[in-house]
Amino acid sequence: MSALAVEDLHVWFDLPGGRELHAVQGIDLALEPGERLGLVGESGCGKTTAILAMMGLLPPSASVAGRVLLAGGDILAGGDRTMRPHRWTDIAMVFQGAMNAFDPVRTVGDQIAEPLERAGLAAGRAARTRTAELLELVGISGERQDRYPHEFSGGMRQRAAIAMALACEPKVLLADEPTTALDVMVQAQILELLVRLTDELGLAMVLVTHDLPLVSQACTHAAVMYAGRIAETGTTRELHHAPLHPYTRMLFEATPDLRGTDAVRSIPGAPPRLDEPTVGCPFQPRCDRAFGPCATTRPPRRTTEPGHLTHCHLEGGA
Amino acid sequence: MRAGWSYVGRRALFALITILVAISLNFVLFRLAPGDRTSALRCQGCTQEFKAQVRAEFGLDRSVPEQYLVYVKETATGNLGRSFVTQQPVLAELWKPVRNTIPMVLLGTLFAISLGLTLGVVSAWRRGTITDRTSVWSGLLLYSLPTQWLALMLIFYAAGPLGLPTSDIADPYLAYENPGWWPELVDRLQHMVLPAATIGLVLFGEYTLITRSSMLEALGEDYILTARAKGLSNWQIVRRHALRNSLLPIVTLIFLSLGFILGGAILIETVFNYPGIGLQLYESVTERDYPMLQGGFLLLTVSVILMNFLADLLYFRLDPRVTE
Amino acid sequence: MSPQELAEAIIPATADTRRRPPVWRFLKGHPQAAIGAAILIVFALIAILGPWIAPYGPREQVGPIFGTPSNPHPLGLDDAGIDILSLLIHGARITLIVGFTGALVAVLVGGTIGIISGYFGGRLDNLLMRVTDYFLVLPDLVLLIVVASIWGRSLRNIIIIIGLVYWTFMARLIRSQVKVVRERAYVKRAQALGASHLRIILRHVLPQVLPLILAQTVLMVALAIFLETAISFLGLGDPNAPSWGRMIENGFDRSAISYGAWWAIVPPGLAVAIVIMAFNMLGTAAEDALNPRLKVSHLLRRHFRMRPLPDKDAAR
Amino acid sequence: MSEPLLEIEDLVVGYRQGRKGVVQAVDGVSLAVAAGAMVALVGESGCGKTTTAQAAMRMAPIASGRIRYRGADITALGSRALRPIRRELQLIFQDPYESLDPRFRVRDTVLEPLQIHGIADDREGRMRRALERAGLTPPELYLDRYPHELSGGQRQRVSIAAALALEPTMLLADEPVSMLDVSVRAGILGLLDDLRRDGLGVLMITHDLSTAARYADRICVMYLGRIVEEGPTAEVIGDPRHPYTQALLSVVPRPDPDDAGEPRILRGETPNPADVPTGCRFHPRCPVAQDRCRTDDPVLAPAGAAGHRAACPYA
Repeated sequence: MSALAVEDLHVWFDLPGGRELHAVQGIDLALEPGERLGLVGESGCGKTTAILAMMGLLPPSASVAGRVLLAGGDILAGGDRTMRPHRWTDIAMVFQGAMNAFDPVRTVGDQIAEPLERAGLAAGRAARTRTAELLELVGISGERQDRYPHEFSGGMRQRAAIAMALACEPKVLLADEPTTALDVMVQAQILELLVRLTDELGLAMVLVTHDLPLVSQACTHAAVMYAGRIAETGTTRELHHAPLHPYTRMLFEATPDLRGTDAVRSIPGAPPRLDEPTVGCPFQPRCDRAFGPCATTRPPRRTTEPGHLTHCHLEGGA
Repeated sequence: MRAGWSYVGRRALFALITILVAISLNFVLFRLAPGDRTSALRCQGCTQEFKAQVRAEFGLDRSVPEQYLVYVKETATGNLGRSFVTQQPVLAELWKPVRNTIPMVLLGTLFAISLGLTLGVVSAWRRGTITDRTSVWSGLLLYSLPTQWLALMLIFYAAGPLGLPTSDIADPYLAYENPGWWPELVDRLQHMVLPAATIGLVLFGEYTLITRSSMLEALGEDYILTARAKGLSNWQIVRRHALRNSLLPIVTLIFLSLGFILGGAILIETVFNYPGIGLQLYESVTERDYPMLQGGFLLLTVSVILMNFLADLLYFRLDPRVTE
Repeated sequence: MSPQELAEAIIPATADTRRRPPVWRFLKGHPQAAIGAAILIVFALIAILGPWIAPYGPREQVGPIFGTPSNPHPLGLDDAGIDILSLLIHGARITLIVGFTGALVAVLVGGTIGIISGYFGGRLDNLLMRVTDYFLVLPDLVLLIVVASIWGRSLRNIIIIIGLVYWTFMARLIRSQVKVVRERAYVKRAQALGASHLRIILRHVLPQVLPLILAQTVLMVALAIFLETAISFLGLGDPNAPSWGRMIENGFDRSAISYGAWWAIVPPGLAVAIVIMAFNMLGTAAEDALNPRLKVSHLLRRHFRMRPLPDKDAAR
Repeated sequence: MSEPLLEIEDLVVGYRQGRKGVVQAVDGVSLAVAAGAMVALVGESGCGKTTTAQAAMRMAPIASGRIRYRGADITALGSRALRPIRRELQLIFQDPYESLDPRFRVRDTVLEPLQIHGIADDREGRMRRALERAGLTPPELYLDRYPHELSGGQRQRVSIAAALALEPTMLLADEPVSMLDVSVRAGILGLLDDLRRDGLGVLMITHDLSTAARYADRICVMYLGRIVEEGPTAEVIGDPRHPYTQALLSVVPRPDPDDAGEPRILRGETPNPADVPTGCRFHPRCPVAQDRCRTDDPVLAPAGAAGHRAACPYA
């Protein structure tokens, strides 16, 4: 049974004037324990919205449809009410700007221990011991739990944010651009830490990022999102070596490789507006292999290998 | 914590320098007035004897810089001169009314803080609801009322129905009856109610608005989203994270508004004929008792400076980031 | 994730909201501000047309002392038998002029110092901010009383003093804004191109901080009017200018309370309150609209909604 | 390759930071950019790369060293004498969302440099040519738009067009694509590459070694205010000599999951320029540091092929 499964997840936002923005348009994901899935896409593709929906953290202007299954049980069915008991105890999150994820006037340890107390897992002295353990786990001395966030460097704060996410021993970890704004070396440290933790603790992790190479190196699986839909999912190897969707291939072509020799090509055009209905394939105007049905028919879901899925009219790879 | 103590030290130094600046400004302002301290224009009813005494005390026959030094020295030792009206030392003359003002202002301010903060927090929490709108509009309205006019309105429309006295600090007949401390205290409090209520209402409006927007700013911060992700309830989020963060700017503003409160006290005490520092200043103005005016101004300025220093200290306690 | 990032992640770049809305759109979206503006326009018209619409002159005795409100004198008469409605109409002009010019002095002095201090930074900035620090702690009304009692009672003095008391607030606020704008890349680029400081300030910095300056000016007018009524009430107003503040003072001073003549005090105070409130409504609404930190709240009373899955065929 | 356009020699830039005294953001940096060449200045945040570029533009206080442009010393020129230089040297900024004045139409943004430099003849034509050169064709489509009506990539192109309006000979690009979506980055970098081919000199500041490897002729790696290694791109990427460069290269994520080498992750934090270690600045984090590294401050010395230098005795 999957640690986390998302089935046909949709998110809409109310816009002024009674209009709607269909930010997430039916995505499916599945993760086994110990798997790391990279959720990749350009800004505005709905990747952050999707994981906020999995945590039930969307604003009241949002409406949601679909299922979010944790170990087989749907936690989304009752909205916020059924979500809340699972937050942090079963599914936790590392936010993008660790800089701002901590309350500046409370100690780091206090904020790590907070969910422990809330969930009745530990309190007082036990909570302190557990907090120290958690900090040690991410490579910070446990004595530093009495420090304030501003006394931590950016990298340390991100580590502490990871420790905080692990406090209640969740089975699923969602990480939203955990290394953006960090230096290359610190980024490498954080990625190494996330990989080690998922391996050791059997966590299932969704890593949201715009950086394809990062996913290639840190994740076992990847899902490429475009305009609120999943263009392609599969293992990172499958996506790199045998992409089924032209968007996946073109994203790789647009990414310079340190030792690569192939020409780097940008993708012309811009993503479509999500506040208007899309006809056919949303990527069609930018696609270098678009043909007849792409402009008129929504691409079907196709699969070659088990677990390697795409939404594209092309048969036989991109 | 050493960095912290140097912060406290620097704020203390700043307060000291500011007091010196205030003393100097006080000297300059009153030097700019026509005539010297004892001229007929400014000290009409003064006897020659009294004038000579003042002249000697403040070295008025010497050069201006020397006069300044004498003034600073005399001020530092607590000599603010003598009242032209009573010919008593200014400091002692000021002390009596100050004693009357403090409890009144304190009562009003505490009322405003407790109610304003509560309503501001509730209002931010219930943003957009009827509760929120009501408190914003009532806050705006109270904040916009001229203090002296609100006081007059209370006399017109509240004093009668509530049976509260509208003038002075105590019932003059009570002194002859000598009924004991309890009725006297009640009488004092009754005289205090309307002035304190005026201060309280005006400040209450301001504090509600400030607290609300400060709270709203805090609620938009990322750590609130983190707290929500951690499964905290709304009440826990407010109590553990939003409140303390939103209090930081409020503390400063409350202490900074002391100057405003003192200004308000002048107006209120004038309306209610309440013998506090404000009424004393008002009378000094009408009677052209310059030493008293000068002394009162200095006293009020210094108390604002000290309050600011207190705010700095409190800020230091509340915000761990304050070290630099 | 910051509110802006959230907004950007959700809304495509075409719907960018960075540009500030023009005035009318602001008024349309903020009923509070629109009501305030409407009230102010009415009072401004009264102030401008005062001499033509007031039924009687400001010094014209038309009836008995503290005459009760009646048909020809709907708001009654004051202690000298002058028509209160007429006084109110004449006083509007003086009150508004004091408010506006006082605020203008504060804005000009404070704005200039704020911009210079924030734009150039360094030692000059340090010095100027020290000076404002000292001014900030002076209790405003008390200083006003002292200066007015020394310099004498005139409208001009009141305006100058109001300006001198409040420029510090303005300077502080503008400075911190300018410091932010100064670091924007387009200012850096203009500097790299060799543009003069004056050009950069006028073309790039000032337009950016102008909305904030305007919002603050509006709030400052309210403060100035407040201060004028206070100083007049203490008998330090201009004896020749029948402002609303002086009307309240007059009523109080001439024992309107013991006469029970509420009409000598209620109308001018109400007029002051309404005008100040209108300025505050406009000013705080503008201030809030300019504050991006108020746009998002993570504390929710309502939650996102669940809805049934869309019809697959319809989505195609 | 011709004579260098821009030469930086032994540049030292210090900032006063509170009461801690002076922080040496840049401490003895030398580099040269020739016409038709792209030099990449690579390093982590706080290493002084942006400060170096700003000093080259005379926008940061220079403590010592020389900046030469076309052989002429511009280190101490007054703002009037600097004006002709400012026409030739143009900056391109990182954040396209912040680099355009939100109140300016595209037209105004591109015209502004011409106004500042008092160029009156053929303004319209110059503006159009700049827009076309930046890839915004036809210009009519963009002239009257505000920044919020443009995508990120288009904004950056407007920014580049504004830089090109004065027909400069040298561009300083500070992280020109780091805020852009991956799909449009290649377009902007390709544009800079085309401009380089047209004969402009380009100094690109970046933290992304993959980008530098792909587009630059030479790479200078900075660490704590110093250049620790420099050389032709192929040399620095293919045969890195300094342990810092080696570590940096080893952690660059590669698009192919099978390409991963053994990352040599350095422990500790990004170094702070306010706290510079003695001896070799890198020694506290260096995997091969010896005793002498604690005391001896190494200088750039030839290593490997011609034109390749590294500041490490073990290179």
